Amino acid sequence: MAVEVQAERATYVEMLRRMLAIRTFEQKAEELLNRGEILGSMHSSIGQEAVCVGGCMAVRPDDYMTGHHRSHGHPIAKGADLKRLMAELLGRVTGVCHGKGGSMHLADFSVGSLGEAAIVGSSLPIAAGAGLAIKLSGSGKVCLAFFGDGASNTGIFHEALNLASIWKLPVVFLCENNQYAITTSIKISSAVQQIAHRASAYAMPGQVVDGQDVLAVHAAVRAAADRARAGEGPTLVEAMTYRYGEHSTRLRLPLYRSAEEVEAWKQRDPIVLFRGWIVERGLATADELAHLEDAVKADVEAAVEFAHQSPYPDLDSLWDDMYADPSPWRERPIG
Amino acid sequence: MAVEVQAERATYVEMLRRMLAIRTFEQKAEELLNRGEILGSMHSSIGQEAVCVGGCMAVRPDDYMTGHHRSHGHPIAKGADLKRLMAELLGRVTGVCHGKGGSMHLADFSVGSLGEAAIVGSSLPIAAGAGLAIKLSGSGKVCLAFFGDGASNTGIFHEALNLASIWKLPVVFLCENNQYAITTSIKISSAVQQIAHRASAYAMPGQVVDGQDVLAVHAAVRAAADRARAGEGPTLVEAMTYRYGEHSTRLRLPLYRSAEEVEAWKQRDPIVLFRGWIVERGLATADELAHLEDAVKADVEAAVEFAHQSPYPDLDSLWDDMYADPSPWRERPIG
Amino acid sequence: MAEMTFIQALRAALSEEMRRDPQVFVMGEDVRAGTFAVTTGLVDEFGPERVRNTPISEAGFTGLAVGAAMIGYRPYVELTIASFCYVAMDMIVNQAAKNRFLFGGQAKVPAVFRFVEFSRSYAAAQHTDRPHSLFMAIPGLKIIAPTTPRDAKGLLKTAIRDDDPAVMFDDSTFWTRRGEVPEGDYTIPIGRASIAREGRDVTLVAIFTLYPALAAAEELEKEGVSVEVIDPLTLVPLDTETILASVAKTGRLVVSDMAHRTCSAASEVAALVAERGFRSLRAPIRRVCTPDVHIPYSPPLERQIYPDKDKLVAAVRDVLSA
Amino acid sequence: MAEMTFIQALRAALSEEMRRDPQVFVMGEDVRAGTFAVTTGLVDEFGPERVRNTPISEAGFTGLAVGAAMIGYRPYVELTIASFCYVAMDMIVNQAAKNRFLFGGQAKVPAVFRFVEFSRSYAAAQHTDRPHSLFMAIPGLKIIAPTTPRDAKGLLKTAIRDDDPAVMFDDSTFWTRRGEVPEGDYTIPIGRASIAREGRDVTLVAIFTLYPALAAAEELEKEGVSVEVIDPLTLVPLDTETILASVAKTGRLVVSDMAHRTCSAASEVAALVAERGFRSLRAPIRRVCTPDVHIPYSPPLERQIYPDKDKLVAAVRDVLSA
Ligand SMILES: Cc1ncc(C[n+]2csc(CCOP(=O)(O)OP(=O)(O)O)c2C)c(N)n1
Ligand SMILES: Cc1ncc(C[n+]2csc(CCOP(=O)(O)OP(=O)(O)O)c2C)c(N)n1
Ligand SMILES: [Mg+2]
Ligand SMILES: [Mg+2]
Repeated sequence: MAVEVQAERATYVEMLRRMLAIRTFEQKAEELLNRGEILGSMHSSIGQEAVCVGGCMAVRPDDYMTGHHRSHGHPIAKGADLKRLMAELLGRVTGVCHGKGGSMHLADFSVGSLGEAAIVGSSLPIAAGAGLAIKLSGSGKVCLAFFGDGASNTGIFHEALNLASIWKLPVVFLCENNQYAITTSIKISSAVQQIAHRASAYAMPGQVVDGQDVLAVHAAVRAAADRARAGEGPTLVEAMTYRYGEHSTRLRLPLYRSAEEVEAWKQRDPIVLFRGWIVERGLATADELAHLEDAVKADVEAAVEFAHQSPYPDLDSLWDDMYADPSPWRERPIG
Repeated sequence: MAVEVQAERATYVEMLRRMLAIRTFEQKAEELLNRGEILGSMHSSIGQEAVCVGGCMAVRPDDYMTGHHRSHGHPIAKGADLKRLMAELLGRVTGVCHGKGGSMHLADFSVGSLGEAAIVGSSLPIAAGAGLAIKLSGSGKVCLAFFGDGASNTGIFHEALNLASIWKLPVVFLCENNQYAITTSIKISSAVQQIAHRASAYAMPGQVVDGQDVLAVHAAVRAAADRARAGEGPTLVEAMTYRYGEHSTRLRLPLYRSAEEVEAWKQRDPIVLFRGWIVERGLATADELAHLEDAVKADVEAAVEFAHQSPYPDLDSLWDDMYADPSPWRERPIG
Repeated sequence: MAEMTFIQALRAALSEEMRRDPQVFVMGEDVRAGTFAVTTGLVDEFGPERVRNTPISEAGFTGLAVGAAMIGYRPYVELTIASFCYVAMDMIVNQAAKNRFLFGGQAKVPAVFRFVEFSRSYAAAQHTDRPHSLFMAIPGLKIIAPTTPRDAKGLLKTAIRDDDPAVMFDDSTFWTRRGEVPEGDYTIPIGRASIAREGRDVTLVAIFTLYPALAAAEELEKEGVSVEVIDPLTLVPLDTETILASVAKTGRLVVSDMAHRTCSAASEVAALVAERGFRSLRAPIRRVCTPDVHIPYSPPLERQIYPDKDKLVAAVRDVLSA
Repeated sequence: MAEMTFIQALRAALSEEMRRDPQVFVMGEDVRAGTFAVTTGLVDEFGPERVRNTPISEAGFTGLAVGAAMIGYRPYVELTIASFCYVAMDMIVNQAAKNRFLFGGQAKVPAVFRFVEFSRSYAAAQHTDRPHSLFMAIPGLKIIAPTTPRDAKGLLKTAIRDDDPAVMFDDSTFWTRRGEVPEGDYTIPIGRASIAREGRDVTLVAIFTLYPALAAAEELEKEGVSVEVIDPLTLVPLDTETILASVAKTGRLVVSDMAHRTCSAASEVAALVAERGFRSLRAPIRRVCTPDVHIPYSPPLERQIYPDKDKLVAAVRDVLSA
């Protein structure tokens, strides 16, 4: 084990780096929102970084991934460029979606991030469709599909998982079970308290993992991805996790989670846990990690800087991505 | 047991009578269709009569029931008047829906038949909504929801069963698993081969019964209805059954079921089986049963006669059931 | 008269109706917390049985509402953002709208479904649909479209009492608007438009665009142009008489709609007038709508694409000079 | 030229495209048996991987099609009866139509979704929707509406090759119509209307009503009335130039649509002409549509409610005498 661990040192440090990148990026985004520079709604992944990174780093850079409304962390974990993500949040033309998608639609096809869907549950069939394309093409890839506990109550979850199962599509369904859909506890919204329990209704393996332990998530997703690549079909992995903040950064809702509950989860912070694990095993010194953190901060600052220097898209660019040939529309009046 | 059986003799004979009524009604409807008197599409319940009757007679006359596209049998089993059902199939104004609904939308609220839905799966939340109304009103009723194996792959199935479960609604979900959705075998459409297996995903009991045995269906639905009335929530009962004919009477599809398979099921005809059971136990003589059959035939003939003598609805009646007050629409031109 | 916001008016309507009629209940995601503002606090007065938080199952609970309505209840269903309508659409179109008819009048479906149309919320294309015209095309529904606190309260009360299924749309920018609301119980009839401002020269039918329309009328007044602003309030049934009477007087029509132009409510109004008001028309009709492009996220872009005062002023000048 | 039915033409288009491009595949319920006629027999040539029977999961497999299209495939999705569109609507509206835009052009969605509009099928209101105008209101889609075998084949081929998502509607009464179809590979451009019959006195834009429109024109010819019949063929983008040019010539417009009148494609055409062709108009526009009532089951009733030759003749006489 020790040998293996040493050999994969770089990987572990990279995992930590990406988790830090997510947290720092999110903190900066929240700051920008509170300062009035980001105007839409925004859903932070803080507290859930281990699921993002454990999942995305368990698949290959050219594998596919789909996200949902709470998905700044997913493309970062998949290796997307922070600059273009931040520019997107700030509505700039240099954004990864040219300012058209924003916080809920980050997509970076260059790293296999096929985009986020803001309609809860709707990215699940998209992921299965990517799986179907993989299967038809024989490319040997997999698609990793993130979704929330709340999404598991949508009809589309049922249809997508059944389809993926009967066609043995190479998909890993990774549930980020943070136990709430906005204010609604899974206790009152779902007949079963573990989403993984639903896997048997689709004759696929279901597994619950500690979502605050990046290595546990990584191992489960890696095994599921191997299974998928071997043609054995999809797996449902459920990572137990928690969001520290409000559902959406801008919301101020009546209390629906106890202070103790929030505190207890913060005690098992995924970054603190993983940093401790790395230091304990001597995979990096405290100094090296301090450096890493500084580097991440600098990256995020550079991303903001990049975004700030970028122009907003102009009106005519609206039509650019509507159709392959948007000219019939472009000619019509705006009014 | 023998005493009980004698006491319930009338019930058993009534069960048989309703099964015969369904078969005879369906045969007559097919005849009318083949003669060009019925013009739309029509889905026959022949072969599935035990599920219709076992289910409907296990609940009370004032309990509710919802059907689907293959639902001539359900209102008959629930006690609806054959005359108005036949008039509906023939598009007459005296039809149970005044000729507006037709074969796929028979409804007879007077016997608790809340109507059929032709969009597969869509009657499941309607049934759960009836369950919610029952619960809110404290009326102590239940709602029985029929659906097919194919319907269990729809998203709405998932949403409706989850909602019924979390709110402990008094609903019995009764799957008529005839193993095909049009030409598509459950083997290639569903990840699980028994629909009842999906019950655990909704934390409700699931049970498979012999759908050709009217008493087995009756017992399972009765138990589920008792459970529902006791406030313990919904149950999923799956009755294994078979349709003898084409998916829809008018269709002529390439073969997708083997002649042996069809024959094997016909060997376990629900009416033959139950008639045998009745005679064996001395609950009725062959003579009495011959009388019963004649009476049923006469009822069906009378229903056709009634329909034939009834007028078609006139154009103005179109608006009658559009809105509580349809006058703003009625005034507009038809063209 | 009390002054309140649009949202307060809706909440007042809902709580008054819940008090009046025990068959009225509320369902939707997070309705207890009231993330969509109208239902906040209701659970304290009416309890969790009548204020039901749902799973994320829009089709499911919309269907439950229809089922409960068919046997006597009057559900108010909070479907939140209009872009989510599509997942629940089958239940509204094929069940709520059709069941009375399909069953020959045996059932009625007195449910109210609310959708909010997001604008200037910077939530991008999957959260900014304005599908009211899609529902207008479905017979069997009534569609209310209040714009002021007074109308919001009165129309919601009417819709709840009405025996037909009703869909309510409101624009998110209305929420904080304040206005006078009559004291006590009052209702506003479904199917009657409001003449928000009388005028002689041009009829401006304003669909979810009352405020820029009034601003435009005010600006044009200074140039001596008198604009009659009509707020339909109900999209189905549409008050065709009020619109046609106005055009008969002014001879000119501008119709604006927050939705995309093609097959919009504005198209319907234009078609109506081209058909039945043609002889009064002295100039081409002008539609002022959101163009047929998805709503972009980038705030400076989104802000430019909706009908606004300037575009309306330009359109009115257009039809006057035509 | 070969003679074939409408359905044979669609099947020829599909199988030719499947032969030409291995990225084209077919999904839907019972597509192997081909209950909706077009796909019958394809599985024999192309195998079960490319001709996929699905569970009853319209939203699910429509979503899969979008996902597969986003990474290079060209799915043809058989959604059968248009009344089922609502369960799959979110996937078409929020995913297929928007993803190219939302992702700043990183994705394209070259999928084709087919819906059949049932008329005179006596299947009642839950099987007889004509929702083409609902999809016209969604930017990002192309909408084809062929009426003849020739156009069906050419337009479907174009739609399959097109990089944008396309929705095809066809009326069930077209299926058995026969007509000449050019030999070999040919395509018909999306966005160009066909002048099905030239005329001078009245423009008749016929949306899914080509056949009664031609019959009406023929009848009116005998009275010396010359009707120009325009079949849009593509509803989005609509060939506005052809329509406006015709009205410029005739000065009169009747527009008919098999759909309910309110917010129909006919309303859109009427609005377009009232806006941009007003100066040529010499009479009120007349819409001839299905009234805003659900389609009843009873055959003698259903038959009376659609636009037909007689209603079109009456409408043309109307605008001529106005
Ligand atoms: C179909 C749909 N319904 C409702 C919403 C509004 N909404 C956005 S996020 C959310 C909660 C999602 O919960 P979950 O899936 O658990 O993800 P989490 O936010 O907890 O990460 C809801 C209800 C939506 N976006 N889409
Ligand atoms: C949403 C929807 N999709 C497709 C159809 C067409 N259709 C009608 S019945 C049927 C098969 C239903 O199968 P199942 O639920 O097993 O019932 P069965 O016909 O076997 O009784 C299909 C696909 C429909 N009516 N609704
Ligand atoms: Mg959650
Ligand atoms: Mg079946």
